[in-house]
Amino acid sequence: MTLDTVKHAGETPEAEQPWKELGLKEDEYARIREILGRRPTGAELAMYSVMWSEHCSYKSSKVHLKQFGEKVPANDAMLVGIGENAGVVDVGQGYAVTFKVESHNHPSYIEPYQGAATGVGGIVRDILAMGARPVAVVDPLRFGAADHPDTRRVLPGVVAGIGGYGNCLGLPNIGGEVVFDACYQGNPLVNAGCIGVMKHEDIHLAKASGPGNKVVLYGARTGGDGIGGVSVLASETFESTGPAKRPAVQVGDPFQEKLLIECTLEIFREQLVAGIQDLGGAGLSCATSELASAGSGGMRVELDTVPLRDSSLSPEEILMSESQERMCAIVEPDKVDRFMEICEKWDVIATVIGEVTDGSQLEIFWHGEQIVDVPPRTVAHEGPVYNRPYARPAWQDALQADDANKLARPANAAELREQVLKLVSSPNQASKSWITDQYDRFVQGNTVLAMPEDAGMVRIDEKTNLGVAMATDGNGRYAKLDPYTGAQLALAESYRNVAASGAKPLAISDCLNFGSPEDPDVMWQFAEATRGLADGCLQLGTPVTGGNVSLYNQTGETAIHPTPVVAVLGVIDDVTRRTPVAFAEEGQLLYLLGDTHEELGGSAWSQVIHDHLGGMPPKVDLDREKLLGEILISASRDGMIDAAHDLSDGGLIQAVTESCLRGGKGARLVVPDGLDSFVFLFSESAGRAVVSVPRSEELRFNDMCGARGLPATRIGVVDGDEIEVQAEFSIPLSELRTAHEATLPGLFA
Amino acid sequence: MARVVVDVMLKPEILDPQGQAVQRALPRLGFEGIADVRQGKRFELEVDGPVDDAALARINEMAETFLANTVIEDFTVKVEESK
Amino acid sequence: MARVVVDVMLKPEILDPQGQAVQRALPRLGFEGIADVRQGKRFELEVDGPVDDAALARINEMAETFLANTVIEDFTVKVEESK
Amino acid sequence: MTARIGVVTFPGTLDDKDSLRAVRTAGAEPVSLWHRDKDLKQVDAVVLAGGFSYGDYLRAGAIARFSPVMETIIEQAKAGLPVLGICNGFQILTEAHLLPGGMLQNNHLHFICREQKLRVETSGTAWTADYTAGQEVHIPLKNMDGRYVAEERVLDELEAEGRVAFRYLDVNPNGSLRDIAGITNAAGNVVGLMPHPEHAVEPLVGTGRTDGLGFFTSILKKLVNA
Ligand SMILES: Nc1ncnc2c1ncn2[C@@H]1O[C@H](COP(=O)(O)OP(=O)(O)O)[C@@H](O)[C@H]1O
Ligand SMILES: [Mg+2]
Repeated sequence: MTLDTVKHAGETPEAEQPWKELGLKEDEYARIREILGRRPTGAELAMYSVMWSEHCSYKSSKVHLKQFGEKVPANDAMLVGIGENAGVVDVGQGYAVTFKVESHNHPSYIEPYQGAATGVGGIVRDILAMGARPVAVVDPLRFGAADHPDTRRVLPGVVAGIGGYGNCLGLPNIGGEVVFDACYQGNPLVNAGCIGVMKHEDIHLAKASGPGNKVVLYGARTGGDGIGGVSVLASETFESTGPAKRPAVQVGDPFQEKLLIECTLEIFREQLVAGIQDLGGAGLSCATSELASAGSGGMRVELDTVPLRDSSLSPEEILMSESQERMCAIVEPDKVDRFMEICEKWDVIATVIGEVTDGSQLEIFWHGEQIVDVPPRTVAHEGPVYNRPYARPAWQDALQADDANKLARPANAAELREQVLKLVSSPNQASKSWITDQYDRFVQGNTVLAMPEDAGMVRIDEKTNLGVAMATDGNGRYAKLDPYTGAQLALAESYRNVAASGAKPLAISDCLNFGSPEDPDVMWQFAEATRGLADGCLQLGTPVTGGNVSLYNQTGETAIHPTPVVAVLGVIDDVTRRTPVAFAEEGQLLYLLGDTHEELGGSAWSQVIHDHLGGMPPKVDLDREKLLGEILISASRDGMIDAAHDLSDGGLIQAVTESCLRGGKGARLVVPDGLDSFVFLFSESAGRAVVSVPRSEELRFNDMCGARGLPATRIGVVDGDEIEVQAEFSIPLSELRTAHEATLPGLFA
Repeated sequence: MARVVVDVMLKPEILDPQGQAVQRALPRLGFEGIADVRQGKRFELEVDGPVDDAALARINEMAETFLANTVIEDFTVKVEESK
Repeated sequence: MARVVVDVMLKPEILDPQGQAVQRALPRLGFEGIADVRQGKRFELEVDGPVDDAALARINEMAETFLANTVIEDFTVKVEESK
Repeated sequence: MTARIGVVTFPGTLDDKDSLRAVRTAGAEPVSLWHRDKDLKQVDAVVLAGGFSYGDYLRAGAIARFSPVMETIIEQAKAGLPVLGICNGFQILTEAHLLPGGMLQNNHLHFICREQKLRVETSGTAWTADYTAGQEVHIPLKNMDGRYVAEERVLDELEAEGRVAFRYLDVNPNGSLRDIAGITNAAGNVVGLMPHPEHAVEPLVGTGRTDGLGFFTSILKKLVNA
C-alpha cells in the first residue's frame, strides 16, 4: 500500500479518485483541484468530502438560514450568536446559558439504541465545548404509526438509548415531544437538545490561535466507527489490507463522556485552554479544520500520534472516524503538564497531536510524510453553497382546499363524549409517562419542573433561585398545510409553553427536519419554514442562537412532513414562583385566555376521528402570543394564578384533562356564549391558555387582562372528581385516567 | 429437549465499553496478562423437538433478525451437548 | 495468544426477565417451539502467554470474585480452540 | 460541634453533589471523598451516593467495590462506621458483601424514575432514628438495576432479625423480592436503599417533599450525641 502523500499527488495528477463514491459532485471535485492547484491526496479528498457533505456544510440550507442572522431582533441577551458550537445568552446575575438542538435521525433508524444514545452524547459535547456545565437535556421525537410493528422496534430502542446515555451522564431530562405519524415510518426523527450554564467569563470558543500552542486530543481512543463512505477510499484506491467495510454506526460510552465532562470542567476551572472543540460529525477532519479556520494561524498535526483502538486504520479513516467521546483542545505549552494531570485524574487519555503554526495551512503528517496541505477555511467554512430550485408544490392548493372544518362533527352529546375519550387516549394525545419515566428527571437536585409540565425548568443558582426553562414544539401536520405558518406555530407554541411556566422567553434554537433538498417541493417547504421562523423570531424578539438542519428525511420518493422543531429558552428570576399545570385546589376558577375560532385544519381531532389532513392550520398572531406571555408571567409574579396550561394540539379538552389528571381534581366547564361546544372543546386556535385563579384574585386578574386587552373568559371551576361539560356530558376522572394513561404501555410495554 | 446456544458479540471493530471497563479493572485487582476483554451476550434456548437442520436454520434466522443487530454485532449458533 | 471464554448465567432459581422477554417476543415474530430462553453474559479473554493450569486457576478466581457475583450467578470457564 | 459526613465520588457517581447538599441541609459538615484515596479524612460517617460508577459496566457496583477508598470503608464499616448506600451505593455495598443479597436489572427491563411510596420498617438503624417504624414516606426512585434478590433463607433471616429497613408500598417498581427497598446489617450501622432521600430534602425541587431529610438528621443526632 502506497501512502498518497502531497508530493505523490503532485506527481500523479491523472490518478483516478473515488470522489463520486464519496458523495462529491463533479464540479465540487474540480473546485477542490482548483483550490489546491493539484489533485487532492486521499486524505484531503476524504476531508473535503465529509466537510462538504450536506450534514457538515449546510450547502443547501445556508442561503435560507442567513435570514436568522439578518432579521435579528434587538435583544441584549445574545452573547454568542450563530456559527459557534452553540449560541450563548445572558440570563442575568453574571450567568450565561448555552443551548442547542440537534438531530440523529438516520442512525437511530438503523440502530435505535446507539443512534439515539450517541445523539445525546453529541449535543452534550457541543454544549460542553462552549465552556458550560451541561445541566439538562430534552428530546423531541417522532415515530411512524404507533401500531406499526417497526415502531415497536424503533421506539423502545430510541427511548432506552436516550435514557441510557443521559441518565448515565447525570443530566435530568426535562422535556421533549413524542409524535406518531405514518410519514415518519421509515424515517423517525430523533432530536436531542441540551442546556448548559456558565459564568460570562467562562465562555470558550472553537479557535486555534497562538503559534506554538499545542493541539491536544483527549477522551476515547479512535476506532473505525461511523466512517461510512471513507471505506471506499481505503479499499478501492489504496488496496488497503484492513477490514473492507467499516460500520456506519457508532457505539456510545456514556461513562467515558461523564469523565470527559468532569475532566473538561476542571480544565476550564483552571483556565488551561485557549480554544476547544468537540469531535462530532466528520471527527478530526472537522475539529482540526474548524479550529484552524477560526484561528489566526495554521496548524500542524502528526496523525500517527492519535491513540487508536484499531491499529489497522488508515490515515484517511482516522481523519474521518466519528468515534464518540473525544474533544480537541488548544493549550499553551506551559499548561500542557497540568492539563495532562487533570486528564490522568479522571482516567482520560490525552495526547498532544500537533501544534498551532504561524503559517496559514492545515498540514497533516503520517509517520513524517505530509498527507494534507490545505487552507483550512476552504474545508471548514468555504464549502459549496447551493441555491436549489424551489417551487410551491402543485398539490398545495388542493390540500388547503380540503377543509377540515367541513368534516362530520359529533351529532349529539354522547358522540361528543365518545370523541373526547378517543382523543385523549389516541397515541399522540395520550400520557407519555411510559416514556418519560425512563428518564431521570431528579438528578442534580435542581429540577423545578419536568414532564408533564408545559416547560422544563431548572434552578441554576441555589442562593438567588434564578432558573431557566425550556420547551420544544413542532407540528408537522400544520407545517405540511402551510410551512410558513407551521414554523411560526411551532415557535408560538414553544414560546407559550415557556411563558405558561412563568419564565420569560429569551431566545430559541431549532432543528429543521425536512425531506430531500433536491426536490423543489421540499425546498419550498424549507424556504417557507425558515422565512416564517425568522420573521416570527424578529416579531417576538427571540433571536435564533443556533440549531441544526436535517435533510433527506424520506423513504424513497416520499418526504416526511416538513418538521421544524423549535426550542425556546426562558429565564425566571425566582423559580419559587413557577406555574405548574396541575389544577390542585378545589373551588378555583378556570379562565380561558385568548380567542377561540373554528380552526380544525391539521387538528388532533381531524386526525384521530377522520384520519384527515387538509385545510389551513390555525392562524398565528404573534403580538397576541406576546401579550398572552406577558400576562402569564405577570400573573405568576403577582401570585394571581396557581396553575396554567397552554392550549395546543387537542384543544381545550386536552389541556383541561391533563391539568385535572395531574392535580387529581375534576372540573365543571360551561361553554361560553356564542361558542359551539364542539369548537370550544376541539378547536386548536393559537394564542390561548387555561389558568386556575384563586377566588381572592379573580378581580385583580380580570382587571389586568381587561386593562391590557387580553380576552379572558370564565369557563368553569375546579371541582369534584369528574370533568363535566355543562348540558353536554361528564366523564369520571378515573375513566379519563385509564383512557389517557393505558395507551402507551398497551402498545410498547 | 435440546439446548441451542446463541452467542452475540459486538463486531471486532466496534467499541465495547463494557469489555474495556472490565479489562482496565483487572490489573488493579491483581490479574495481569489479559490483553483484551470483549463482553457479549449468551442466549440459552431450550428447543422443543429435534434440533435438525430446519430448526437450526430457523434459529439462525432468529439470531440474525432479532437476537443480534448485525449492523454492529456478530453471532454464532451452536447446539450444546446435553449433559 | 489464546482465548478463554467465561460464561456467566443467572442461577436457575433466579428470575430472568430478559430471557423471558425474548421468549415472549418469539411467537410474535413467527418463531415457535422455543420452550425457554435464558440470557447471560459471555466474556472473551485474550490471554498473553500459555493457558496452563496456573493461568486457568487465576481466571477461575477472577470469574469467581469479579466477573460473576456468585450470590446470584453461576459461571463456567473454557479454553477456546484457536481458529 | 457538628459531625463530618463524607460522600464518596467514584468515576461515574452522579448524586454526590446532591448528597453533599443534603448533608449540609441537615446541618452536618459535608466532606468530599475520592475513590483513589484510602484516607477517609476522619469523617464520622460515609454516604455512598447514587449514579453509574464505572458506567455500571459488568454489574452495578462491581468495579467500584474494588477501589482504594472501599478497602478502608469495608474495614471500618465492619468496625462500626455508619455507612449509607443510596442506589448505586447500595449496589456497591452488596457487591462488597457488607450487605447480603444482590441487585439485578428491573423486572420490566427499563430504567424507572418515579415518586415512590415507602414504609420505613425500622427506626433502629444509624440512619433511620428520626423516623418511626411503619411511617410512610415519598422518596424519588430512579434506577436500572434495582431488583433486590437473595436466597429464601437469607430473606427469612432478614425479616426475622428486623433488618428489612424499607419496603415499597402501592407499587413494587422493580420486582424486588418481598417488596424490599432497603436493608441494614445486623449492627444497624450499614444501610442500603434504592430510592434517593438526597433528592427529597427541599420543597422546591424534585418531588416537592422533604421526606428524605430524616436520613441525614438521624445520623447527625446520633453522631453529635455520641
Ligand atoms: N420525549 C420526551 N422526553 C421528555 N419529555 C417529554 C417527551 N415527550 C413529551 N414530553 C413531555 O410531556 C409533556 C407533554 O408533552 P406535549 O403534550 O407534547 O406538551 P405540549 O403540548 O404542552 O407541548 C411535556 O412536559 C413534555 O415536555
Ligand atoms: Mg404545553
